[in-house]
Amino acid sequence: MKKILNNPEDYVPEMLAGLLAAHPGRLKSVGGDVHCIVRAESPIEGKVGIVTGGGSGHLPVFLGYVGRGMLDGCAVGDVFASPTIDQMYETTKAVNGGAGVLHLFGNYGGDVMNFAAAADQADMEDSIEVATVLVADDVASAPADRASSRRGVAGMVYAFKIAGALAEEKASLAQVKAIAEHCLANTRSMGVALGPCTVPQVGKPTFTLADDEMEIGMGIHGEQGVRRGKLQTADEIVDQLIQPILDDMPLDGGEISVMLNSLGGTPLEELYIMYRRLLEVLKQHDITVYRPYIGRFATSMEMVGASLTVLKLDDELKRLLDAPASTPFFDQSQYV
Amino acid sequence: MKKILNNPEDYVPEMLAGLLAAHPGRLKSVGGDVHCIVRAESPIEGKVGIVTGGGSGHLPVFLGYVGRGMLDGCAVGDVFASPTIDQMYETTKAVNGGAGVLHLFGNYGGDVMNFAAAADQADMEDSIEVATVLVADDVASAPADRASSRRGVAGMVYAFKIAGALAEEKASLAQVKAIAEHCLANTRSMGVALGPCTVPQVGKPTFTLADDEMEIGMGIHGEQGVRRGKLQTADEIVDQLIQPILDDMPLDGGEISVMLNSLGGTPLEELYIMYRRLLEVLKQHDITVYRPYIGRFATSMEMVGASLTVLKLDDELKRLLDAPASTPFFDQSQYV
Amino acid sequence: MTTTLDTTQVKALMGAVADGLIAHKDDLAALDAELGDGDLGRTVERGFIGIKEALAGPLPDDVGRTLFQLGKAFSNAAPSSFGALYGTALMKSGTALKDKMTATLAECADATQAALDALMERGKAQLGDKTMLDAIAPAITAMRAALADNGDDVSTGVFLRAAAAAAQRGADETASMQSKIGRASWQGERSSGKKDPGAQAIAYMFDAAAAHFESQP
Amino acid sequence: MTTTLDTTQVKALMGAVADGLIAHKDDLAALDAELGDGDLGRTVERGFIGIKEALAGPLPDDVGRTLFQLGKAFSNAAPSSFGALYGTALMKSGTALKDKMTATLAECADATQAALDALMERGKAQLGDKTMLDAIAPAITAMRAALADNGDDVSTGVFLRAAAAAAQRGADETASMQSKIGRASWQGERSSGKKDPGAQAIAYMFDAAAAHFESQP
Ligand SMILES: Nc1ncnc2c1ncn2[C@@H]1O[C@H](COP(=O)(O)OP(=O)(O)O)[C@@H](O)[C@H]1O
Ligand SMILES: Nc1ncnc2c1ncn2[C@@H]1O[C@H](COP(=O)(O)OP(=O)(O)O)[C@@H](O)[C@H]1O
Ligand SMILES: [Mg+2]
Ligand SMILES: [Mg+2]
Ligand SMILES: [Mg+2]
Ligand SMILES: [Mg+2]
Repeated sequence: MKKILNNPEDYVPEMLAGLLAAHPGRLKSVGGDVHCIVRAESPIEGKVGIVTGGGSGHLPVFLGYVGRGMLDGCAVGDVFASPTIDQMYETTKAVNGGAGVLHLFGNYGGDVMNFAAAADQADMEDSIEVATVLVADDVASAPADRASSRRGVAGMVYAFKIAGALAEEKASLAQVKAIAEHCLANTRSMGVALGPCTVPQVGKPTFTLADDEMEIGMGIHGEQGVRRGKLQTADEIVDQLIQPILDDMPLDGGEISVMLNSLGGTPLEELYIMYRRLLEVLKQHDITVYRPYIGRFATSMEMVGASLTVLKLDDELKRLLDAPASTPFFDQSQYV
Repeated sequence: MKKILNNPEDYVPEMLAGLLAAHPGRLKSVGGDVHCIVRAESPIEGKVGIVTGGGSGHLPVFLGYVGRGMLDGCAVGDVFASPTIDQMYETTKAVNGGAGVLHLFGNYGGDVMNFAAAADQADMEDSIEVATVLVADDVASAPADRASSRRGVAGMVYAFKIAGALAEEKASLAQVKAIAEHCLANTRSMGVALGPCTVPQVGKPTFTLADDEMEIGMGIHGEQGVRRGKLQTADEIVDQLIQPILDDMPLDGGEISVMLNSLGGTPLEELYIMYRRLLEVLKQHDITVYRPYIGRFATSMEMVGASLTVLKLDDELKRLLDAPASTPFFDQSQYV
Repeated sequence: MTTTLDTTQVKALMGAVADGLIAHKDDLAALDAELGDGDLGRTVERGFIGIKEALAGPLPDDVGRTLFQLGKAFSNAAPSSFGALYGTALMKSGTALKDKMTATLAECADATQAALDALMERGKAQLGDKTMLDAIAPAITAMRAALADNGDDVSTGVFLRAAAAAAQRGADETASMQSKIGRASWQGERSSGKKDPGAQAIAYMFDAAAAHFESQP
Repeated sequence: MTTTLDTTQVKALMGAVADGLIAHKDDLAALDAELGDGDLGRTVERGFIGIKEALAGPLPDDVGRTLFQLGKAFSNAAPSSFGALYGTALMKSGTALKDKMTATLAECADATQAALDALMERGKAQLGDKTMLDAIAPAITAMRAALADNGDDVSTGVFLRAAAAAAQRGADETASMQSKIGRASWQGERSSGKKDPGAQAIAYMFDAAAAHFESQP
């Protein structure tokens, strides 16, 4: 895969410099480190700050959701690598409006351990109350009895939206943490990969798949999935994405929101072909869709493939999903 | 390039079926033909209807800009192929609110001739006044003395936005046509391709480029560009995109809007690396950027590459650029 | 006796032309890939399948309205430049032959001229711009010469073979032209040396038409 | 006389360990590619370059604070799981040796135990979960045995060689374990048969440390 870049070592800092220059009224960096990005108006007095973080290469995840009604800050790592403890700590400090900070991020070892250290430091040195919620929505990565060890994938966008909406209403840290957990308890994802991406500093693809192969359940950094096999039709693929989700989180009818997400290289056209089939399957289960999100929400640069996320709704989740949100990469008014 | 699809012959109708099902409150089809898509509230009494059309495979172009403050309708062709005269005619009729209809689309032979026939038919059979404005913004496709024969690429999105905003204010057909022409007189684009896409029904890539090659100025369907050569750095590429634009449309300082557009396969990260360099170059020319649009606005499915569009601003264009617009694929509130 | 064509013969002729052109779809695609976007093979295939479907259904009794319907079918099935233009050409020939149950060969030549005029009006191209026009115009001249040389009782086969030979010469000559219109014009000088695909499609069409009558007893 | 290490020796030791691990970056990357995401080579390289940069700059006088600083440098330079954990391990060994200008080998064994405890606390893994812990724990046991068997005047080389041999045995044994934690756990049963990359990195570390003292006069 060919890339438009300069020195691969400068990929992330140059990307962040361009991004900050593009959205000056909305985002700012902390203490001159472009890896620490917060809302321009941070800190917001009396509002719980929500901080995420993780590797680069997943735009709009993670920093693309920093904005009104979603996140307050994001610590940005190198491509597919955790940010540092220092960066997480500085970001946390910069969004602290006195109501505490929620660390809300994907369940990846480096991020988990670094955020833990950053939370300790924020507590020790600045008496900032920090709560932590991990996103672990990928049903392909572990069976139900080890659900807490699952990877975090596109489902985090729902958690950002829901927790962000409640935080914007100036709810308490305990309330924001509780709604994030409630949202994630009702969120499941499953993906399929058809082709790899290339980490610029590495220069070769993260994995290989034969010309006629796909892998169901593969992780967003190329982590092994549940089944590698011949490339199937869109309808067959959709069936294999939705079934494990329904098995893991039984739905007797009812209303859900779905996110049909391209991993980057798969065009929107194909997502709509998938969506057509998804509606057919859901109809068979008497499930109706509220506010579908179809597009690129959590990518792996140019990786070819897609993921499906289901959020089981109740009145409170629906209300918070409907709430306004606006970032340079996401505007809720687009999804009506 | 691997695709998620069923029978390739069903690619467009299945895509459109999924898309209409996803956005029922905002879009509807005309007379049961999914290739004719209009705003759900069409026709709008007393408002000039703006209709575009063209081949599939360019989402969000074309139909993605049907919505409030932009377009009223879109006739959708097969992948990279013109819609039919009938589809254009039916779409035109469906958005006619009595104030006339503007046909605003890219300068491609099939589209031009079919839209001309459809306009004749709307005039003859329904006495609908139709005006036509062609988008011909790609400086790579012809020299300045044959500017009217240039291809239409991403610059059309600016024309949709500007003309759409004025039409929403219930301006006359003559006024809407004039502002579209004025916008396009101040719009120039230039692109670069690093890798091809595959038309589903054809099954093989539209062109080939060696592993270390790129083509400056290549068209969005793989039409020959101005120079094929070794893949260069992001900074070098940006320099070669902006210079022909500045040569063609001299800017003595002043304010512009820019659209940095991925052709599909190129991730957002790379666009921001490019944007960083673009600002450096523009600064040297005392040019400032107002409202950059960075993302995927006009694609060729999974084609790897990017395009740069410059819109030279004046007060009226700025006002119309700022006006609200909301479609399932584009929301102006995201770009502040 | 003046040679004429009736509606049944016109339908058979169009069926034969459809088969002939579909057989050439791969060469046309290859020519268009060099100079344009490579879809002319598909355009021709889809357009002539559209014509064959129309031929299989109910059609008017007169030559003119039949051609008009077939042109509409072609354009709607193959909505590209060639599709729009070839459809227009058929429709305009049809308008010129409206209400006729039979057409003389002289009327056929006039109808082809009417089609050419309409093409130039719609497509804004001139002769020499390296398009299908550069095959149609010499074919018309050859048709008129065949009538002048052999009288109006010349066989349809001879009449069409003259047109086909002229169209092919015209198509071959486009190779030395520089494209001024359509997709190929974006290649500028680089278009020289390559034959225009639309002109070649027209030459194949006259060839298939001539062969159809030549093979009849 | 009881064998001790002073701050200068510790710095030289860490420099040697850094070079040793960087030399193994490609094997570690390959192991991590099989079980995880393949970045352990880069993690180790970046982390130890961070340590070397810290060694080149000003550092505290005592052993404890020196190790603490080096641990911080490692974590900030290599912010992955191994980076966070290995940094934590160095910082906790440092805390255990705070204010000491020299450390006995028994104190070194105790500091390694303190590091292990901190790792288990932070990473929530147990022994047998197929992680770096499974190389560290046997190394500590071997260190204590070396002191018990040979007395506290045992040479640093012998002491560390015992640790290195045990760590390598521990790393080898991870091959038969099923991963319970971190990225490799997503492979479930398929992780069996493959050696844990982090455990192997620890074995390389003790090996490089032992070799450093063995090569000294
Ligand atoms: N304006 C025009 N006038 C006459 N002929 C034209 C015109 N534009 C294109 N053509 C003819 O159409 C042919 C290409 O047809 P097609 O492949 O359908 O076009 P496209 O793919 O560009 O829409 C050209 O070779 C040329 O002969
Ligand atoms: N929670 C944990 N506790 C102890 N060791 C761990 C833990 N998670 C990972 N490791 C160790 O780290 C190694 C992987 O390191 P690294 O490649 O940096 O991780 P990742 O790329 O998953 O962030 C594993 O082989 C294992 O030895
Ligand atoms: Mg075409
Ligand atoms: Mg063509
Ligand atoms: Mg990693
Ligand atoms: Mg790893």
